[in-house]
Amino acid sequence: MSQTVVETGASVNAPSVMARLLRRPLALTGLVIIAAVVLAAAFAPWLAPYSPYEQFFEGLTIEGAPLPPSTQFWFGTDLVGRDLFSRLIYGARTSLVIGVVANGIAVAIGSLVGITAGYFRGWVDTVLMRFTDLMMAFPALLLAIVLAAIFRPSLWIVALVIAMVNWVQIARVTYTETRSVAERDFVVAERAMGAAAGRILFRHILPHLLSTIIVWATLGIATTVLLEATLSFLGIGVQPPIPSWGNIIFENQTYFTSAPWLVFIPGAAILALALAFNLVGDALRDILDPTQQGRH
Amino acid sequence: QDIKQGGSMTVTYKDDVSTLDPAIGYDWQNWSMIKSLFDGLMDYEPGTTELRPELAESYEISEDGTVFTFKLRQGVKFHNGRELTAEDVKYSIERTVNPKTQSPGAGFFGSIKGFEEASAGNAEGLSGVTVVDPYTIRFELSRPDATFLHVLALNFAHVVPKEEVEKHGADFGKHPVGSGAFRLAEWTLGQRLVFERFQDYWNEGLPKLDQIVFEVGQEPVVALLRLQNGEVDVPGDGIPPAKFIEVMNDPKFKDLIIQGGQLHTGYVTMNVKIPPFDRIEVRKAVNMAINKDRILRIINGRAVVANQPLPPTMPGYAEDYQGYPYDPEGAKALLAEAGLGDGFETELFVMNTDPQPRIAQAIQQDLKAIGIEASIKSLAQANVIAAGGEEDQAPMIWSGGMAWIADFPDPSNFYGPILGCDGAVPGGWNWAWYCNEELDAAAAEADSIVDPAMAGEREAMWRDIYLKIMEDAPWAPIFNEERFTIRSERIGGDDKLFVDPVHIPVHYDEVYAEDVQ
Amino acid sequence: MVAYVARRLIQTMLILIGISFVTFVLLYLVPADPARQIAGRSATAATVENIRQQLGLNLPFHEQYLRYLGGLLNGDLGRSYLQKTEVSTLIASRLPASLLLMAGAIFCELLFGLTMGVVAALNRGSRIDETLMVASFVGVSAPQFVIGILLLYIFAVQLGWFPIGGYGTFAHLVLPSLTLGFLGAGWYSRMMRSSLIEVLRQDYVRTARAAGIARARVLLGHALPNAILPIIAMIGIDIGLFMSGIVVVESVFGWPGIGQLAWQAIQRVDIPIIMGVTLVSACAIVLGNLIADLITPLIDPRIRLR
Amino acid sequence: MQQSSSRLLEVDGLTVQVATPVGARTVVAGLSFRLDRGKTLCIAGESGSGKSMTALSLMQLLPKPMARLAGGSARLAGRDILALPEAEMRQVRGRHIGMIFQEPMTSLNPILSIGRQLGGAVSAHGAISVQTVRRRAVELLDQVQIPEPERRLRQYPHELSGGMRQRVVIAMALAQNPEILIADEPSTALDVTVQAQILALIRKLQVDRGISVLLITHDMGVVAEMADDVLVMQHGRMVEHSPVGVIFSTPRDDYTKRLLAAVPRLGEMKGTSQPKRILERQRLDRPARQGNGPLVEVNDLTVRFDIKGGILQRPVRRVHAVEGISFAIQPGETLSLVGESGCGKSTTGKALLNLIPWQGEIRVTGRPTKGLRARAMRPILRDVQMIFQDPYASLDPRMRVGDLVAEPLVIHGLAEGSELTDRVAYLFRRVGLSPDQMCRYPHEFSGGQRQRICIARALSLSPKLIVADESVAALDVSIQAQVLDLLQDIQDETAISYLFISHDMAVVEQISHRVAVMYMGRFVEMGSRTQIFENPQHRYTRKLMEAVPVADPSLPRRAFVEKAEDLPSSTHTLDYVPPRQNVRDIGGGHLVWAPASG
Ligand code: HEM
Ligand SMILES: Nc1ncnc2c1ncn2[C@@H]1O[C@H](COP(=O)(O)OP(=O)(O)OP(=O)(O)O)[C@@H](O)[C@H]1O
Ligand SMILES: Nc1ncnc2c1ncn2[C@@H]1O[C@H](COP(=O)(O)OP(=O)(O)OP(=O)(O)O)[C@@H](O)[C@H]1O
Ligand SMILES: [Mg+2]
Ligand SMILES: [Mg+2]
Repeated sequence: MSQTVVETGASVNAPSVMARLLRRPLALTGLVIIAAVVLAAAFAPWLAPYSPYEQFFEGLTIEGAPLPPSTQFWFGTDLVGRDLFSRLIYGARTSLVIGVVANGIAVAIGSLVGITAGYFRGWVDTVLMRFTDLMMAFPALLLAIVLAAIFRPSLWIVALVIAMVNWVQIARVTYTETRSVAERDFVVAERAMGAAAGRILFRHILPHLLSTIIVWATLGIATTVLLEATLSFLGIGVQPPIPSWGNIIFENQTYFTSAPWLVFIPGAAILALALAFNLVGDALRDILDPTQQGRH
Repeated sequence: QDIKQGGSMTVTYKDDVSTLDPAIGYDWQNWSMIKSLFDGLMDYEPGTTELRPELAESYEISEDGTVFTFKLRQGVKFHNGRELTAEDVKYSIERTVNPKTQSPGAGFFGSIKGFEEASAGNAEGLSGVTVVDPYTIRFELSRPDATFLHVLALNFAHVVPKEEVEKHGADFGKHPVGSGAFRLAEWTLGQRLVFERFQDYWNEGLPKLDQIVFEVGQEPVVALLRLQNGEVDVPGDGIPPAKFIEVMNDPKFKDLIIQGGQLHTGYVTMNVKIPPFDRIEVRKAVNMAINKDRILRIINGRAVVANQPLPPTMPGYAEDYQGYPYDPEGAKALLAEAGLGDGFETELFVMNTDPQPRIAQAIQQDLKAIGIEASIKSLAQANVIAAGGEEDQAPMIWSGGMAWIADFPDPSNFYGPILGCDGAVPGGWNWAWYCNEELDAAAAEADSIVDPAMAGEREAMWRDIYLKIMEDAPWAPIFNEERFTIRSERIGGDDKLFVDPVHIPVHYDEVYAEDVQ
Repeated sequence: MVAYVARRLIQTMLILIGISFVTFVLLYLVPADPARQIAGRSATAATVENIRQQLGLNLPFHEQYLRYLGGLLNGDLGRSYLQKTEVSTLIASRLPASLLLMAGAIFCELLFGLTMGVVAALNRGSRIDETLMVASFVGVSAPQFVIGILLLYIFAVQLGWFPIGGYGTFAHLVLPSLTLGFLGAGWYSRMMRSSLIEVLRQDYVRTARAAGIARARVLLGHALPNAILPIIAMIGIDIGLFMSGIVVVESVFGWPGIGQLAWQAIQRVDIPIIMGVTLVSACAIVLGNLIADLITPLIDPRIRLR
Repeated sequence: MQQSSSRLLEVDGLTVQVATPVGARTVVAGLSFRLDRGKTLCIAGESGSGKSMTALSLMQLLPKPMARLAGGSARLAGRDILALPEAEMRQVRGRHIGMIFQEPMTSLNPILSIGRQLGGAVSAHGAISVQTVRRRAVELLDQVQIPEPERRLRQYPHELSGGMRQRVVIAMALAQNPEILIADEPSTALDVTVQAQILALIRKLQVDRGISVLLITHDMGVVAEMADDVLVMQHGRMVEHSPVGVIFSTPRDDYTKRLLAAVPRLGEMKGTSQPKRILERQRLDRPARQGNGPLVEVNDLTVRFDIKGGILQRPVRRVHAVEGISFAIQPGETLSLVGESGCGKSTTGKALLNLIPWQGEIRVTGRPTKGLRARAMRPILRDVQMIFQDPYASLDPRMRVGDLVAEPLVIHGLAEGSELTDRVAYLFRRVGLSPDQMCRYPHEFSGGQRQRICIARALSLSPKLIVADESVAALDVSIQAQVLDLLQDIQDETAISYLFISHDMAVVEQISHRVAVMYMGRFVEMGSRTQIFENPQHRYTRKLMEAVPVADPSLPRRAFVEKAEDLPSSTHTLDYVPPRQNVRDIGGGHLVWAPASG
């Protein structure tokens, strides 16, 4: 038989996703930033020169102004005389916990809703879809603020609030994708073989959504980090004195003209982390999502 | 002193003005605006806390202090041209008390006869208010009330014309018509208001200015810059904290800043119903643990250390009282005495706008030093107030941003709702839930002394009450805020007009424009 | 078409009712007592009770909600507890500022976003492309409050080119619009790029070029109208982002719009205002979606409104 | 005749490379040919052999940056058009060379009206007045035989059928009277009857205007019908370049021979009644029918799909996909459903497996299946399985092929452990695959192998009937032949029945025992293969057969049909009552339907 070997995008010994990520300079940058933040969070007690909570008497000028960056306080001190560098390092924990936990819950809820509505159609679809549409029309931040006002905020409540707001996106995406996968021949073939719904959903459809979900989960972390920062910036996020990059800015924002470092250093940290997750997420989308291929 | 009338002044505020209805307005911005649009029977000497009659020409107080009779000025006109009579005074006060008005000030008139029925909506008017003739009005009280003249100086007792109120209904606050020195000429919601001199004002020579422009939605920082450019005369919200040091050290501003006291105390309440704050040692320990000087530094020294509920400018303030010293070791010892040597965990509620969370954190650190782990609950103002009004919700509250600023300069005003038994009810403002019946009785006694000649005695009684309170230590007083008003060179007037205790930020009627002199 | 719009309007109504219900439940749960706030700190318990009765706050939840809904259906958003004004008046007085800001933001994001996207797509794989795409990522990753403060710091405080905040003139509009449009510009440039690349790959572009039509004409006449379609579909989502964005941006720049109104109301639990702003925002979002869905068939004849 | 002046285009050493993750790959290697004035050169070859790349490189329209020209020249009127800068090349496009693409559905801009697009092509090189452009556009549409050209100008591509669209594309290519027309598979995506019209149109235009045509196709039937010269490509290289007569009578290259041998030719089965493979294997003795009673009986099957709309999303129109068809399949028999796109073939197949809702009556081995839920259907599905058109799409790309084949056995709980493995290995061998390929993934197999895997999967439950929906349509001819052989061999051995769905008359002729011709959701004719192919009664059956291009250049080329119309739509209003049809048995079970009179 003269069968030609067929080339396709993925070949037998395709390099692992990680290896392919590492080959892209932007994704690599993102990974490095994420790694740095994760390390900072993990080893905060060893890395931070001071306690993030200690309000140094000499951390303020006589008039009560914060100190600019110096050799003693690398990033300067905040408005109550705490070491900004140490607070930033500990703040990384908050950002990551929220990014991972809140986003994890959001992804779980969203995928469940999306897949269920997408596969079962009928009234399940209608009920879930209608609810999602409703959530789509909700101004997300307002909702988060109201939720944060109801529950007295703490790290975990903030995570929960963010999750309640952020699952909608994922639901939409997985919904659309489930619908299209469910119409593909191999799913129809599976039905033709008499497979039960559970088997089709979990053995055949879910694996196909996995890359989409991974991509959105990564991108979602960026959104979540930003949302936490925004809530904290508005003063309704993580409770002081637990440092979060958002509430550091909130506490110090009025001083941005006289002590710009207090706003722009944590601002840069948020930006860098969100950027890193976006870069990695985008690269993952390129690598994992065949429909998006050829964008680079 | 010959001050020429004329000229204009621009005042800015960050927040919108909600209402200019004297029965309802109770905000930072509208309080003194209403004072300029409306008049009451009583008022204060500009820049002081001394009472003086305003619409009243004279008044008489009965021996037992329960009957007040006022003679009204004649020829006082409302902005709509009609003459103001005793009927209007009666109507206005009854309107405030009427629950349909939903006035936040109704409670002040509690000593007038018939208040209970009227405020419950069971009676049309107040049986204790009688119009003797068009220019005479009599108030009968159910108990002697030394603060009653102050109450009549409150905005809530200012006089409104019935026909205008009925014309605009609920929107009267947007179309205010009074008998004050200024009348409202223009109001663009969310942007600006313009006040114009009321030509027929009964008090010749007032106001000094022809026009005041209020611009709302202006950030304090912006207002300050615009002041430098000569576009703004008075930034109503004062000097923003972030700019404070810079402005104070700037020679350009040196002569434009006026500093004065304020009837304000910032304090931490300790809920005596929530253990371990039911233990007096614990409350004293908290008082001794807080390093108030450091907190002053955090707020750039815009306050003075407080050691008792009353602010220094309030009659009855105990000059020589030392308060609890800053003594962490002593505090620890007290805790150990209470069997809490290992410390305990609690919660500190605070309103979530800067700088309050910062101050709370400073307090938190101090408490931690003596072993008290207070976790901070930084919530919207309304939520903190709600939590404070529940018996078992908030162990500690930092009062900043919601703190007591006296409605009138009388020591009694610092007691009833916030330290008396009346306030220690669900939804009340006595967040310490401190209720000492003995002191309540003493307070009632002090307030029944109406004779101006006995004022000194009364003051002493009040001083005593507050010192007794400090012995029980339901509060940890932290500081008394100072006021720093900045104005442009164009605006003139006695310094005290700019730190007037009741007309905040400045006495609109009395300040004048330098450029027309 | 008429049937479609009618159906969508009915859907919108349902969504709004749903949103009003959810918001109402949430606000019902907020631990703050409006009656007590209105009554003020020197009120007696009787006064508070009276106010509560007047506002219907002591009614069972469903009656309170039905009352609100009844008002809503009559176009009555209620009266603010603390501002003592009709909520509709308050929103109406604030809306122009917010709409102006949004218009500025839309202008910025379209101008920067689309230009960047087209330039990147046409220079695919080059340095320019890479730089622009990194820039777009910065756009989507930057917290608005940081951008806002940064722009203020550089252009208002340091350079003094623009006012530090406030409202009124064109100069006031520039920085807030940029801040609000920053995020959208990032999204749009990415979408435009991938959309245009996709379109340029299509057979019909090849057909047009094979017929000898000039490149620029193919780009402008054939490719761009197709590439813009997915961006139009974004209008609704975009408005949703704006609605969240203005709370932050208006607070940073002291812009007197409904974002500030909402923020103040939330701080003081002024429930009628929160409800009103939420509903108005939801309306705007739904309306944005509707507009997107109505515009699309004007450009794309394949789409039928069903 | 062979003057040098007749050489219009001379291509020399054309080489194209594409970028792949593992480096550049040459997809057209040193291709040389020439195109004479007024002649048609066909480039033939299987999928992926580089035909399209050749065409695109001549227009300098290679997809950048993936593909690039790596060498060679193409001389047109003395100029090397491969080396021209873009601005000059633009003058060549449209004016000298016009091009038509494979996919009529996508080669027109969906959001521009026909008038705009055609007008754009007319005025591509210079300003012409609006009226002139319009006049010329109407003229062009008229030339490509589009009825009502004026009205068409205002229409959009989606409002036209595939055939109409392809005509518009041709009109665009001809807008500036080019000397050369490059047509890349211009008819592949169209129905056979439409395909015939388009090919005839191209021939007519060529004769009328004397242009040269470079026609790309993989269909040897089309080659026979169109070509003057033929260039056969494989793996990017030319394997043979000869006049058309030579290619078909005396092919020199092995590949060409294999290609031609694999092409099914309509009519080659004349005079036989068994499928081709069985004849080849000399198994005439085996009885076609066995057992008692039909395996599947379908009575008055009707499938309608509602199209929703209006305020309440109520049904507003209805697609009458299948309209009251009845048939039966005997054990060991192949019934073919043949008809053009959209006539309801797949829908019929899906109804048999209860994958869509339907009305009427279906019995599988006597058991009615109406209204059965998924669980109740399971035992029936052991008897009826399906193979889909696209072998790649119907295999879950994330599962190993071994697991895929085992899937039905696992679902039905028929085997596990080593028994399962043995059974799968047996099935692999059965369809001609090696069991050690079980651990690989679908993408590691060629199209033909994938279809074998699908067949193995369908066989795993030992069903009595397999519904094969266009199971070979996506395959190249040589592979198609292998798969057809496999299907027939299996039937030969296991006496399985097939419902074979296809649009290709030539394929149907090879494999069927009986044939049903479908049109607009109904049967128009049904009978044994001999009856249908040798004695077609219905007008539509005859039209379908005439339309099939015959791979024999010596036959007379088909005549051009003026202003041919498209197929009518099967979407109707809700109150539409389908007209009654009368069926007539003209003998030996040969049924013919005709509209009921009165
Ligand atoms: C779980 C909740 C929901 C999800 C995940 C969801 C998601 C989606 C998605 C992704 C689409 C695009 C359809 C496609 O690409 O196939 C869609 C379309 C649609 N959705 Fe939903 N949606 C939800 C809720 C709703 C609700 C609440 C309604 C009704 C008010 C609704 C009505 C529609 C309609 C009518 C369409 C068709 C397209 C259109 O008319 O715009 N969906 N939905
Ligand atoms: N954009 C591309 N990027 C990479 N490889 C490509 C691209 N387009 C085509 N190829 C490869 O080039 C080779 C030749 O493709 P081409 O399209 O010319 O084949 P063809 O003969 O036209 O096939 P078909 O009959 O399927 O259209 C194929 O192997 C294909 O995989
Ligand atoms: N789910 C569906 N909803 C609405 N219409 C449908 C649906 N499935 C099929 N149709 C319509 O039913 C008709 C018959 O479709 P079917 O798929 O059976 O055609 P077919 O003969 O298999 O065509 P092809 O050769 O193109 O596969 C077509 O007009 C099709 O558009
Ligand atoms: Mg091709
Ligand atoms: Mg089909």
